[in-house]
Amino acid sequence: GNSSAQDKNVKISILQGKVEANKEFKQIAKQYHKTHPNVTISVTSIGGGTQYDPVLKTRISSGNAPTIFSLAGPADVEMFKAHELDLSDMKAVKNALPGTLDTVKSGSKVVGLPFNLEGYGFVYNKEVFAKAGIDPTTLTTYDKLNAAVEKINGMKDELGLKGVFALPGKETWTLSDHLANLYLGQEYNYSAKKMYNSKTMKFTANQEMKQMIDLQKQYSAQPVLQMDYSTQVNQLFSQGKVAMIQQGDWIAPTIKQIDSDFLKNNVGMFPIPVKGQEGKMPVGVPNYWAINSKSDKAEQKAAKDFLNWLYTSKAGKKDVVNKLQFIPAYKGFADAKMADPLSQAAFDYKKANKTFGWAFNAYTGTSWDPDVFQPNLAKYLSGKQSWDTTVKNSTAGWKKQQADQ
Amino acid sequence: MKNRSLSFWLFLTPTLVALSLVVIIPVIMGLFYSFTNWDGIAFTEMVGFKNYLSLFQDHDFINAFWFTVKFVITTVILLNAIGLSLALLVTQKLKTSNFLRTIFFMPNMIGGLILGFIWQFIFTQAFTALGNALHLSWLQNWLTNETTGFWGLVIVTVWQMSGYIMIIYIAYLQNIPQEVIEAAEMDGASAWQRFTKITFPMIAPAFTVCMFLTLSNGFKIYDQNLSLTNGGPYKSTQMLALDIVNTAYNAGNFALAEAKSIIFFLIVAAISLLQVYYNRKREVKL
Amino acid sequence: MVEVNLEHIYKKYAGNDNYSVSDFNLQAKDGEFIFFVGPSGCGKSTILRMIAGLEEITKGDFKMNDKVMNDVAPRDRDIAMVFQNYALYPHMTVFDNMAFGLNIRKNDKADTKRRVDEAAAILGLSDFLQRKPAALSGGQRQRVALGRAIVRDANLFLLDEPLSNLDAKLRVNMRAEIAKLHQRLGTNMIYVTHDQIEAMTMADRIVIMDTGKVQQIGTPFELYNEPKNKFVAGFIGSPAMNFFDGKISGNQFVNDSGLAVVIPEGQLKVLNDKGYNDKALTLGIRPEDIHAEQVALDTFPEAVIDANVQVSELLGADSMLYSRTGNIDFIAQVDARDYHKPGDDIKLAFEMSKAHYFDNDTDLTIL
Amino acid sequence: MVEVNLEHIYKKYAGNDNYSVSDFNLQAKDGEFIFFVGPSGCGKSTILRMIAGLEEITKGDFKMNDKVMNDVAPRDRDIAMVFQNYALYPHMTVFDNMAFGLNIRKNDKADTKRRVDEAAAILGLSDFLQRKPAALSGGQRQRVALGRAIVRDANLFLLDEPLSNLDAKLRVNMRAEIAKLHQRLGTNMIYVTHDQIEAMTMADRIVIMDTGKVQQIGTPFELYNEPKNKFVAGFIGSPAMNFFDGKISGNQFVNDSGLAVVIPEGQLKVLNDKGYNDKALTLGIRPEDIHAEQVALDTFPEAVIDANVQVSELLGADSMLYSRTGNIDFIAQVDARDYHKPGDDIKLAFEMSKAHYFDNDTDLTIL
Amino acid sequence: MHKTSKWLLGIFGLLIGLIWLFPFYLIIVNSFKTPKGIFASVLKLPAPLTTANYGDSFRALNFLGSLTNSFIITVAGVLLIILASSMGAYALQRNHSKLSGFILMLFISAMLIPFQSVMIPLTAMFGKVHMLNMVGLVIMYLGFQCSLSIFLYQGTLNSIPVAMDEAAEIEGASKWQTFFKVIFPMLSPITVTVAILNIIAIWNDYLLPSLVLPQSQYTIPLQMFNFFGEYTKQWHLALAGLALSILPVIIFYLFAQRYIIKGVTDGAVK
Ligand SMILES: Nc1ncnc2c1ncn2[C@@H]1O[C@H](COP(=O)(O)OP(=O)(O)OP(=O)(O)O)[C@@H](O)[C@H]1O
Ligand SMILES: Nc1ncnc2c1ncn2[C@@H]1O[C@H](COP(=O)(O)OP(=O)(O)OP(=O)(O)O)[C@@H](O)[C@H]1O
Ligand SMILES: [Mg+2]
Ligand SMILES: [Mg+2]
Repeated sequence: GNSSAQDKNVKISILQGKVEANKEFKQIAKQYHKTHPNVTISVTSIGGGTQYDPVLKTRISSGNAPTIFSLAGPADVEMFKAHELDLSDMKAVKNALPGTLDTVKSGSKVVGLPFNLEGYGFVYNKEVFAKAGIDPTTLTTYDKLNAAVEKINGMKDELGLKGVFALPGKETWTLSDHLANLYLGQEYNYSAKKMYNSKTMKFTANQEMKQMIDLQKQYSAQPVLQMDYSTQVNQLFSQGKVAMIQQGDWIAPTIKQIDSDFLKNNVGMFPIPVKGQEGKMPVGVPNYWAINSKSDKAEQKAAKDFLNWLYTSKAGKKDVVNKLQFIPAYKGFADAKMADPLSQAAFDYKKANKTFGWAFNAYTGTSWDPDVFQPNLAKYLSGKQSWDTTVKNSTAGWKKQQADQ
Repeated sequence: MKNRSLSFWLFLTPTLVALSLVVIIPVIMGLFYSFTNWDGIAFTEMVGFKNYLSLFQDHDFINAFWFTVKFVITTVILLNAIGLSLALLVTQKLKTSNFLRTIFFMPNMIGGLILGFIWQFIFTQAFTALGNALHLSWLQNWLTNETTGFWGLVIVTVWQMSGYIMIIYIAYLQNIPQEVIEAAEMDGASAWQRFTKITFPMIAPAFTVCMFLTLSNGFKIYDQNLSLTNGGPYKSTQMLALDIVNTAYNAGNFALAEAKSIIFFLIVAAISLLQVYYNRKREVKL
Repeated sequence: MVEVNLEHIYKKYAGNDNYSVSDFNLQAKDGEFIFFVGPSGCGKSTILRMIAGLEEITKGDFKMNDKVMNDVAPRDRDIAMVFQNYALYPHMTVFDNMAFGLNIRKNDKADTKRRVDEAAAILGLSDFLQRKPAALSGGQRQRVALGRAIVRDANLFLLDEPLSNLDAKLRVNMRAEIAKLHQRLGTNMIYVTHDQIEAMTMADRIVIMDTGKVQQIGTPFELYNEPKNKFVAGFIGSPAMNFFDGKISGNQFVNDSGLAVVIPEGQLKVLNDKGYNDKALTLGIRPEDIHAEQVALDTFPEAVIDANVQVSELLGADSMLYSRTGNIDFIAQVDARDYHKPGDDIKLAFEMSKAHYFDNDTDLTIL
Repeated sequence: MVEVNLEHIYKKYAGNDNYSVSDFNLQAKDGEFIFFVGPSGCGKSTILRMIAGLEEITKGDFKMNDKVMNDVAPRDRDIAMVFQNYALYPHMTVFDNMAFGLNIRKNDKADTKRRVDEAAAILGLSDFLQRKPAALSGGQRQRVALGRAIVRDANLFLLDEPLSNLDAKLRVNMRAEIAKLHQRLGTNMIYVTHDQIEAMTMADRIVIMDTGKVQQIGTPFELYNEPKNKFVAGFIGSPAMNFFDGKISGNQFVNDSGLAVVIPEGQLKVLNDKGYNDKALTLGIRPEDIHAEQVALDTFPEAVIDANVQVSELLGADSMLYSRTGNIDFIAQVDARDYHKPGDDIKLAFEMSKAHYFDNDTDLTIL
Repeated sequence: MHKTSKWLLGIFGLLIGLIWLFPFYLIIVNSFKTPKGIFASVLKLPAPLTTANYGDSFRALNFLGSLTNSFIITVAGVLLIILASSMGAYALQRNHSKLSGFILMLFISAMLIPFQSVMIPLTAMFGKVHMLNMVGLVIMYLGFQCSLSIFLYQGTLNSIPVAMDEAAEIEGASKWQTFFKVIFPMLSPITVTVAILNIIAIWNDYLLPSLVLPQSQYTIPLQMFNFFGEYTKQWHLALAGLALSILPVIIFYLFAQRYIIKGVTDGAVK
């Protein structure tokens, strides 16, 4: 601390939704207080089945709003507009990797700072692939993937597998968010903001999506409809019961908890083959930091200082990678080593610039996703509804929602 | 106690004040918001009855309503029957009574998510394992369609809440003067007749309370719905409370959600209060 | 239609130190009308409740027609009972309270109605059939409790102070009705009362108890005229028998404070034979056997004593003189015409042929 | 220390069609001992409850020392009450039940203990002080209810059948204790009983009621000897007065079935003066005024009737002859020595100087 | 009842009890497993048995601290609810007027309001007066829970003879004394019930305290939900934590059962 304003004691509060990182954030806050004794940071983490938004809303409406809070996508940016401080003068903003600020930019204003990056694809079991003699880097088209899947499927018993895939049909978000991004995003350049502002949805690549769903379903461990995330990751993949699952780097801590050796030695991730983006991985920003514009000026300043410190100072950067185990969305981390192979894979793709964006953030926090898209996908999965109807309902629903906005 | 008297109001003040602060005023505010386009933080315009009108086209809401009604009818019957049976069982002065009472009540000590987790394992794994062992196909694939989802919810609710209902019945059962039961015994009433003709009428207040509780809890059920099926598959097991919460928080449409909860409240209140009114009339005062 | 046997019955309530009933024995023949009397808390209700099966028998056997019934459920004993505290069903009307036992037995509706109506008429409850017990007076409630028992054709009737809250007139009527019922049905009845008149007038046999033990079982006449011990003598009869501690001196019964009455020949002989000569003993004489009329004074000149009237009560035809002789208080029930004011010094004659004598150690009757 | 006035009191319970009490008037002087008697359900408890302030007075004024108390809370009336149904606190021990009123008034602990112990000793409850009411016998519970009232120094005591569940002996004791209490405290007491002996022996004045209305208020002597109407005449006295419908024919009272007794001169004159010559009226005569001894037959030759004994009851010194003359049943209470078997034809003498006469329309006493 | 039929009934009860207990078997068994063990098979007994979860969970929950918070809130809340509701119910039950009928209905209706629909206005109100803390929370619990409690008390009061009040009043007790010395003790079975129901409601509550409490006052459930990230759910710790946190309640319940006295009105009136 060196400015005169900082001689006064400031208390700032952070409200964030990554409960997993609760402990780490608190440690960082404590540590920051040691080096900046006049700044006290309290961290509140929301999780465990409670959505983040209502808590934030209650906090705001009860006059108890946090200094720093998080935004998930364009819908949130819109929703909390009145409380978002312009951060464009921050050093961290300037360091943010290209493309990571699209969602939070309006005109010259930047209202958010990316937490981190996340990437997803097919997370696979290296040992299984090796035994089956498949090199995942070659699986760049649907056909190649299909062939490999059939091959593994043929060796299912000798590999001790319950299926090639594990498709969590009970929770359709792996399909509605991540998978759909590949096919829906095409129309919007994989930009969430663009999609958020679009009145229409063509869904031209829907047949490709169907193919991919069908493939996963057909070769999945059964019963698909009963499977949830925990079964998919904890029970099947982590125990070596399936060859691959469609997930992202965020599952690393879960696998680690169950079998850290397995994670270290046996897990890899390759992109889901999709026309036009061969060999590229969708890497995006799941959350942004925002600073409450209604809070005290001194608090705003302290908040900015803290975030700048976190993402640009040497000590902060170390924490980001080692403590929070984030894939950094900022420059200056080039030689950093990620904590797990999955993050490493995503980070490598990012460094190699072989990535594309996350359009699905456009519909997180809107009703289309939970009320239209997911139920329709679920109906298709259960065999109750044809794919055509599914597509028709989904695109019509989108049009309706966007028209109402 | 006359309601003109000071003590009447003194006795009531603490609860009345708390109720007003915590429920009545917020509900009135909610009612007001239901005529606006409130998003949980602020509103920009009054929209009149728009929210209410749009309810009637909301298929999710209507489906949720009927699903909930079905659920409520089933659970009200089961919970009261089982809860009362358990209460009778553990008031028989058996050696194991206290132990059983604790067991039956224990499910209430587990809240929300963990409950759902445990039962998912029971449905997906224990049921499946059992189904395989006994070659019963109906034990397979639970929670994957509306029917099994429905019964899954019913089972969990019954498992959790019958102990709750049980202890209410117990409390009232223990208030019956022993001599009246004895008189009935002398009159030749069998255990069953003593129950239907004496015990049951004399615990009518408990019945009123439990009917109401199961009814209103059935309508309001949220945790179990969220943690067990989360409304899935494809919203077929989504109940009213979950629908309302989703409207508010997933779709950010707080005003519509308030409108839904007002309508929901009116329906439930009409049914439940009617029930209470009807039952209370039959109770005797000593 | 049943013989009831109680054999060495004991009862100890959980939590109490003492037995509430001990070594209780009773053989009731078919159709007998048995009365239990005894001071409050002596165990009357307890025995009734054991017979009914409502209270466990701690020790001993209860038999009906020689079958041990200890473990038979109350409902299978076919017993009708009037509870001391009524135990009405608060949620039922008077009619339903009375009809309950019949309805339970699926008795024909019309017949039930007839019987209940009839009982209600007898009990003066016809106007209250549709009321709930809470809206009745004490005596009305008691009558409902009675009605509930009498509409049934039970094998055995247990009546625990069924008339205690009724006025004299109604009581007399009810007593007559119960007697009629007993005659008509010919069933055994066991009746607890604290009203001696009830017991004396209605009982075939009376069981008189004290602190859980039987003192005497016998006909009213026996109890009144041949009490087995001082307790029975003092308990039966109202006002109670007067007792005078003293001893035999020559042919007189004397005490320290100057009482001296001549004992009739026959009695004296027996007393002397039994060795009570010169031994402390108790003389008992009933109030009605003490006279104040001149005729009596003349008839029993050897048993005339001087007394002082403390309180005098006029009771219709009779007058009670609460009197004192020496330092002993006693009561004389004299003709109302021989009224005396408190404070009066009077002469009273003991009708010694009616006197009783009790052993001071055992309290047993000597004569 | 208080004068109690009840002025034109009416009471109608919600839900009933009729008044349970109507136009009830009573002036109780300071320190008076008033008894309420009357058939079951006549409104005795109701009036007590209105005095206590537990039941609203529908119409009329209740005054204590000339102050209208209708709206004063029960606790401010300083009244002690024994409830007909006891109303014990089931969760408190006997001691706490009795000490409750004193504790509420923050009475000195030691004094409370002393008073309770004393009352318990009087009531024979000393052994039960630590029990809960559920573990007491009926009579013991009733004594607790009584004890709760007597430990207090209230201005007015209301006792609703306080002794109904006690045996004769205890009853006599308790009666004496209550009388002592009354004397010691000098407070007003109102006492409901169905036991005439209680009323007759203890009361300063008796209020006799029927179906919510006062029939007569007076001293025991007045009620017994000068009943105002047939109801009172029939209610007071046990067994009840015998009534014969008939008319005056010459100097005789005659009825259709052959009864014919000579009316004494004085009485005849009054009856004739009042115009009852040849008009239907009712003759009342108490059982104890009907005699069977030869002496009496000789003394009252003009009032001897033929009767047939239906039932005969031996009651200690007396014997009750349930008899019939013509088609009229009546009771004669004769000396036990004049015992007659049922079925005996006997002669009985009416002691006509004790006869009462009632108007058939109004039921009022003529003479 | 016959001894044999009692015996059979006891066996039958135990069988049902076993079915009831099955989920608890899962909780206990899995709380002793490693994460891998849990997911290898949920139903089996712990193969590598570990007690480490309990220690870890104990620390992660900041168990003693959050136990104290839970304890303070629960005890304060339950006492307040019992006191206020029994009083309120007494006033309402012993008064037979239209007004009291209406007030009762008001309380009962309040039970029908879905919490989620009042949660934002409610917290907004309390936030404005700086009551988003334990004290505010206890008041909120009173508001939410008093309805059920009043309802329960009201029903039981029906069976307590008015003669009890009358006797006390005659003895000179004020309404206050009548209630606390005579009526309230007679309500004890239902009070125990009310206490138990409220304890579990408050002890387990997550949503309301999550909105109201500052982190320093976090209760056990709030700490526990730190085990549930969006993706990573630490079941091994959560189950151990659950076992730890329900223990006090079970102990209380076992303890309280002894105080559920049979037949409180026995011997009160004829
Ligand atoms: N709570 C009530 N509601 C309606 N009617 C009642 C109520 N209490 C008493 N009554 C009626 O009022 C009349 C008088 O009752 P009360 O209790 O005063 O009689 P009582 O003279 O005390 O009789 P008992 O000697 O039988 O106790 C009775 O007919 C009774 O049925
Ligand atoms: N449930 C009980 N628990 C413990 N003791 C009891 C119980 N019931 C009665 N007792 C005691 O047992 C004794 C006998 O009681 P019981 O009720 O048989 O007397 P009772 O002869 O009917 O007297 P009363 O004429 O007063 O009704 C009494 O001393 C009483 O205190
Ligand atoms: Mg008894
Ligand atoms: Mg009465």
